[in-house]
Amino acid sequence: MLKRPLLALLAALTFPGAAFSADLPEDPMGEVVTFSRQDHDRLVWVTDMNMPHQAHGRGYLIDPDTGAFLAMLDLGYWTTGIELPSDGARILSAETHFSRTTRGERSDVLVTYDAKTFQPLGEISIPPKRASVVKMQGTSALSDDDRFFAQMNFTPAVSLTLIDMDRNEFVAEIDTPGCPNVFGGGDRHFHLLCGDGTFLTLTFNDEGAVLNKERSDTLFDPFEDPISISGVRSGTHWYFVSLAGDLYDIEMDAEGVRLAATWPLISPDERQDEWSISGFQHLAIHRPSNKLYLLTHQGPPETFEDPGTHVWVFDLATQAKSDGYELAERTISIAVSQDDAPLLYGIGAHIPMPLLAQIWIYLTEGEAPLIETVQFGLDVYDAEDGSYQRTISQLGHLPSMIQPW
Amino acid sequence: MLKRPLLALLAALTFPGAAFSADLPEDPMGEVVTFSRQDHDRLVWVTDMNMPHQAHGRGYLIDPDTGAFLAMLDLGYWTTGIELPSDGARILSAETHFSRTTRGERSDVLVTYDAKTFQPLGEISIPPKRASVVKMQGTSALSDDDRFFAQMNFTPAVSLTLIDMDRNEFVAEIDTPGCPNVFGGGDRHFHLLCGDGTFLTLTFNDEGAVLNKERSDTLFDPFEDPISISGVRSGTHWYFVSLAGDLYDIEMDAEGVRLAATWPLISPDERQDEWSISGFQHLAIHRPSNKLYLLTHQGPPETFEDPGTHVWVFDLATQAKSDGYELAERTISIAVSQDDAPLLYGIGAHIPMPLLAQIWIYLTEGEAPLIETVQFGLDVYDAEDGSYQRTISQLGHLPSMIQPW
Amino acid sequence: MTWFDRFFEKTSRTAARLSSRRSVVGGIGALVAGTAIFPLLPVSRVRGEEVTNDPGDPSSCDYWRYCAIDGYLCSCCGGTHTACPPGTIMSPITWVGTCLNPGDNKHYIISYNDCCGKSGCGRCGCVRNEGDKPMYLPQAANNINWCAGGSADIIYNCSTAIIVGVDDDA
Amino acid sequence: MTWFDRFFEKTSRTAARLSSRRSVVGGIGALVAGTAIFPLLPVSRVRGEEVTNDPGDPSSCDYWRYCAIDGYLCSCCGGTHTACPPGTIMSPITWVGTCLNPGDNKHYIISYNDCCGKSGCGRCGCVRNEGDKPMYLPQAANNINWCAGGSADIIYNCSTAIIVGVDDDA
Repeated sequence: MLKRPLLALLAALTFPGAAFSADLPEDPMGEVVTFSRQDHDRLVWVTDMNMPHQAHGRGYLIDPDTGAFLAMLDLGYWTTGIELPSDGARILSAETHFSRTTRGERSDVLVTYDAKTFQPLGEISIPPKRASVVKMQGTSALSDDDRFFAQMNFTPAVSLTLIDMDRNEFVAEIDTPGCPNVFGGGDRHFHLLCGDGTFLTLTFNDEGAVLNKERSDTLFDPFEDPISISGVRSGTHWYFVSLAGDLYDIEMDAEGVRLAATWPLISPDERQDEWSISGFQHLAIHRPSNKLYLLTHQGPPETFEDPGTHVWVFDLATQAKSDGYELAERTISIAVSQDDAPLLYGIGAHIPMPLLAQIWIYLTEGEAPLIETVQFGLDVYDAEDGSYQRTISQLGHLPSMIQPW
Repeated sequence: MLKRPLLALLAALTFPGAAFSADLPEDPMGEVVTFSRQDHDRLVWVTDMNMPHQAHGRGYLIDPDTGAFLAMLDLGYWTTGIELPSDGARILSAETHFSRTTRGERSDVLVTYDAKTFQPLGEISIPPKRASVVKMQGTSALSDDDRFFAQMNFTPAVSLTLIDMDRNEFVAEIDTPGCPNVFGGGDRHFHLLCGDGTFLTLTFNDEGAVLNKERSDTLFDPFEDPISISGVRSGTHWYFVSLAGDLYDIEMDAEGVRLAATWPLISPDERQDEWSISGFQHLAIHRPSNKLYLLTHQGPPETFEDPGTHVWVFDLATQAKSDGYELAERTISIAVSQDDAPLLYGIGAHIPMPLLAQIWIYLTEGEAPLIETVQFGLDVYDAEDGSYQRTISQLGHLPSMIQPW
Repeated sequence: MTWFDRFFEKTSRTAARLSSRRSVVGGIGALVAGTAIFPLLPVSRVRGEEVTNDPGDPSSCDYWRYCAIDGYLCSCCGGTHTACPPGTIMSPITWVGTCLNPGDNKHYIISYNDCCGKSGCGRCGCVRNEGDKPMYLPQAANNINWCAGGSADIIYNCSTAIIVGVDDDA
Repeated sequence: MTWFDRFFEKTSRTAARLSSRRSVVGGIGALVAGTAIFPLLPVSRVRGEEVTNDPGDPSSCDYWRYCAIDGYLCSCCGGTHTACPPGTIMSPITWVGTCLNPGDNKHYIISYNDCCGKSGCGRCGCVRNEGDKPMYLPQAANNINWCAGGSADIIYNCSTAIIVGVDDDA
C-alpha cells in the first residue's frame, strides 16, 4: 500500500509537467502540529468550566489575528482557570479530579503544563479544598516573581493554599476566615479580599512561612455597594468596580493595601437610565495607554451579571470617559491585548440565527428555545473603535475567562 | 429563624379561616425524593455518551406517561450503556475512569447500582480493555439468569470479559478474534457476531470456565450486505436488519446459532425509491403481539445512519408490513414498551425553532448553524398509530440507547 | 425577568423602528400562516399561574422563589423545588435570598440548597440574581458551588429553593 | 451531502407546496430586507473551492477526503487534516475509507486516524458514512474509538484524513 503513492510522488517530482495529473502523494503518518509562540503576533487563552459538564473543564489557546484554534488543555472538574507565568514556558492549573470521574476519592493537584507540547510536566498534591466557583478571577494568584502560587479554598471554611513552584512542593494551608479572594502584588505578598470591606495582606519569606498578616482599612462598603472580584492590574494598582459602577483604584504592595482613588464609571444620570456593569469579567485594562474598559448594558441592579452590550473606555489619568461603542454580540467577559494596536476580546453569547428569526421565536415561543441555542465564542474587536473583526466559535459551554498571553 | 414559620404554621392550623393570609410554612431541609417503581406504569432508560464530553456518560430514567425526568446515573468515560437485570433491583454498568478525568491511570470496573437509591452498591475490577464505540447494542450482555455479565473488549485486539455477578468477581478474559459484538441467549451461553458472517457461541459452566466454542454456518454476506449490530430479541430469536433492509431471524440457544428465516423489510421497489434503514437503534419489537418496528427514511445507501423519518410496522408471524407512519421528529433510535397499549419511544434530533425559521436559516446560511442547535430528547408516541404524545427534552449531547424497564 | 426577556423587549422595539411594526408582524404572520405549526401567542407565560398563596410553576424559572437562583432547577431533574433528586444529597449550608411572594405580598427568606453527588443535570437552567453578592459575602453569593463541604463533595447536580422564614424587614 | 442537506432539500420542496414558493421567498425577503443583517446567498458553499488537484477546504465537512468520517475535524482543533493538534497523539491504526477526489477523478484510500489524549474538541463535527461498515468489520468501521490501543488510551480529541494510496479498483 505504501509503494504506489511513493512512486507517484517520485514521478511527480521527476516529471514536473505531469504533476497535476499524477496521484496525490501519500501523507505522512503520525504527525503532530508543533506549536511555537514565535509564529503568532498575539495569543489568548479562554478558560471554560463547561457547565453542566464540569469534569470537562478546559482551556483553549487562540490566535486572535487569524482566528485559529491552536490547542487545548483538560483542566479537571469545575476549573477556575489557569495562571500564566511570565516566562511563557509553563501553564499552571490547580485541578480537582475524582477516582470515578464524578464520584469516589477526590484529589486536588497543581499541574504544570509545558507551554509548547501542552503535556503535564508534573503535579503537586494540595489539600482537597480548592474552591469551585463560577467566576474565575481572584481564585488563584502568582507572586510577581512567579515563585509562589496561591489557591483560594472554600469548604465552606475559607483558607489559602501556598505552593512553592521552585521546590515543587505544597508549603502550607493558611486560615484566612472571611477573606477568600486572592490577588497578587509583590514577590512575597498576597492580598486577600474580605467580607468586611478590608483586604488582608499576607507577607511570607523564601520558605513560604507567613511572617505577617496585615489588615487594611475598610476600603468600601460591602453592604451598600460591594466591589466585584473581577479586578484588573497595572503595576501596584488594582482596579475594581462596584456593583453600582464606582471604580476603586486600590494600591497593593509590600506595605499593604490602600485606596488610591475612587470615582464613578457610571454617572448618577447614567444610573438613572439603568446603565449597569455586566457579565463576569467586566473590566479590562490597556496598560501602555492607561485605558480602562468597562462592559456595560442597561438594566436594573439585579442584572449586574447579565451580558453586556456596550464597552465604555476611560482614561485612568484623567478619570474621564473617552470613548464608548456597542458590541456586535451580547458579551459576558472582556479583555484587551497589551500591544500598540490593541484588540478587545469578548466572550459572546451567540444565538446561531438571524436577529429577526430570534424575535419571531421569542414572540411565538418565549425565551426558552432561544436560551437553549446559546453558544459561546470569542469575538475579536478593534479596541480603538470597537469594530468587529471575527469570531472563534464553538468554545464549549461556559467559557468565561480571557487571558492575553 | 426557625420559630417564626413554625408559629405561623401553627396559627394556620389553629385558625383555618386565616390560612390563606398566614405565612407559607417553612419547608423541611435535606429532603431527597424517594423513588419507587410501583409509582409508575412504565419506565424507560436513555443512555447518553454525551459526545464531545464523554467523561459525562450518563443514564436518564424517565416516566414516559408523565414526561417526568426521574433520576440519573453517571457512567464514566464514553459509556456504551447499562444492563438491566430482570429483578429490577439493580442496574449494571461497565465503566472506564481515569485518575485525572481524561488522562492518567485507567480503571475499568463493573458497577452495580441500587435501582432505588441510584447509588453504587459495589464494583468489580475488570481488564482495562472495554470497547468504546458509538453504537451501544451488542457491547455487553447478561446471561438469561442474570448471573454472568459479558463485556466486549477492543484494544484493537478483540476479546470478551466474563464476570460472575453472584460471586462478585471477574472470571476470565476470553480471546474472540474477529468476533466483537456479544448477544445473550441461555444461562451459560453467549453468542458473538463475527466479521466473516458467522456467530461464535461460547458455552461455559457455573464457574465461568469455557467448555465449548461453537462456530455457526455463514448466516449472511458481510461484504455484500452486512447486518447491523442493533438486534432485538424475543425468546430464543434475535432479529437483525441488514444495511440494505433484509431481516435476519436468527435463533440463538444452547445448540448454537442458526438462521431461522430471512426476508426483505424494504422491498425492491422501495429500495428503488431509496428507502433505507436509519439511525442507531433502528429495530424495536413488541413481543406480546409479535410486531417488529423499523426506523426508516429515504436516502442513498451511505445514509443508513441518518435520522429516520418514518416507522414501518411488520407482523413477524406473516412477515407482512402491517402499518407505517411518519414521526413528528427526525429520530436516531426507537424502542417499544411491552404492555398491551404500547408506546413507541424515539430519540429525536430537535431543532428548537419553527420549521420555516429552519428553512430560512438553511437558505441564507447553510446547515452549519442548524446542526449546532440540534438537541436530543425522548419523544413518546402511541405505538399503534404513531400519534405524538410528548417530549422529554434536554437529554445531554448524544443519547442513543433506549431501554424500557 | 431574565436577560433574554429584557434583551428582546428592547430589540423588539428596535426592530419596530427599523421596519414598521405592521410590516414585521405582517411578515412573521405570513410565515406562520403559511405553516400554522406554532401558535403566535406566548402561551408558555400563562400556564399554571393560578392565584394561590404560592403561585407559579416550580419547574419554570419564573417561579417567585427562584428570584436569586443560579443553577438547574431540581424540579426538572427528578427532585422538587424543595427536595433533591434520588441519588443525590442536599448540601447542608448555602446562600439565602429574599423573594417577594406575589401570592401574599410577603418577602420570604429562601435557602438555595444544592443537590450533590451526580453531575450537572443540565435541565431548566435558571439564572436570576436578585440580591446576589460577590463570593467574599458567601451567605448571599450564588456563584459558589455549595456542594463544597457536603458528604457528596463538589459534584453539583441541581438547586432547590426552600422557605426558611418570612423576612419582616423587607 | 449530509442529512441536513437532504432533509432541507426535501423540506424546502414541501414548504413550497404548502405555500407558493413566491410567497415564502417573499416573506423571507421582506424580513431580510428589514434588517439586512445576513446575506441571502448561501455564501458558505462557495468559499475555498478552487479547482486544483486537491480541491476544497479541509476545515469544512464537505471536503472530499471526509467521505467516510465520523468525528471532529482536526483542522478546526489545532491540527490539520493530516496532523494532530499539539498535545495529542495519533492513533497508530484505524479504519479506512475510499473517497473520490473531484480534482483528479481518482479514488483514494483514506486512513481516518484519531488524535488522542485530550477530550473531545467539539468543533466542526462531521458525520459522513460512505462505505462505513458495522463494528465487527473494524477495518471499515467509523463507530469505533480508534484511540483504543494507542499510548494516550481512549481519550478521543479529533479525526484526520490521511491519504495512504490510490484505489485502482474503485
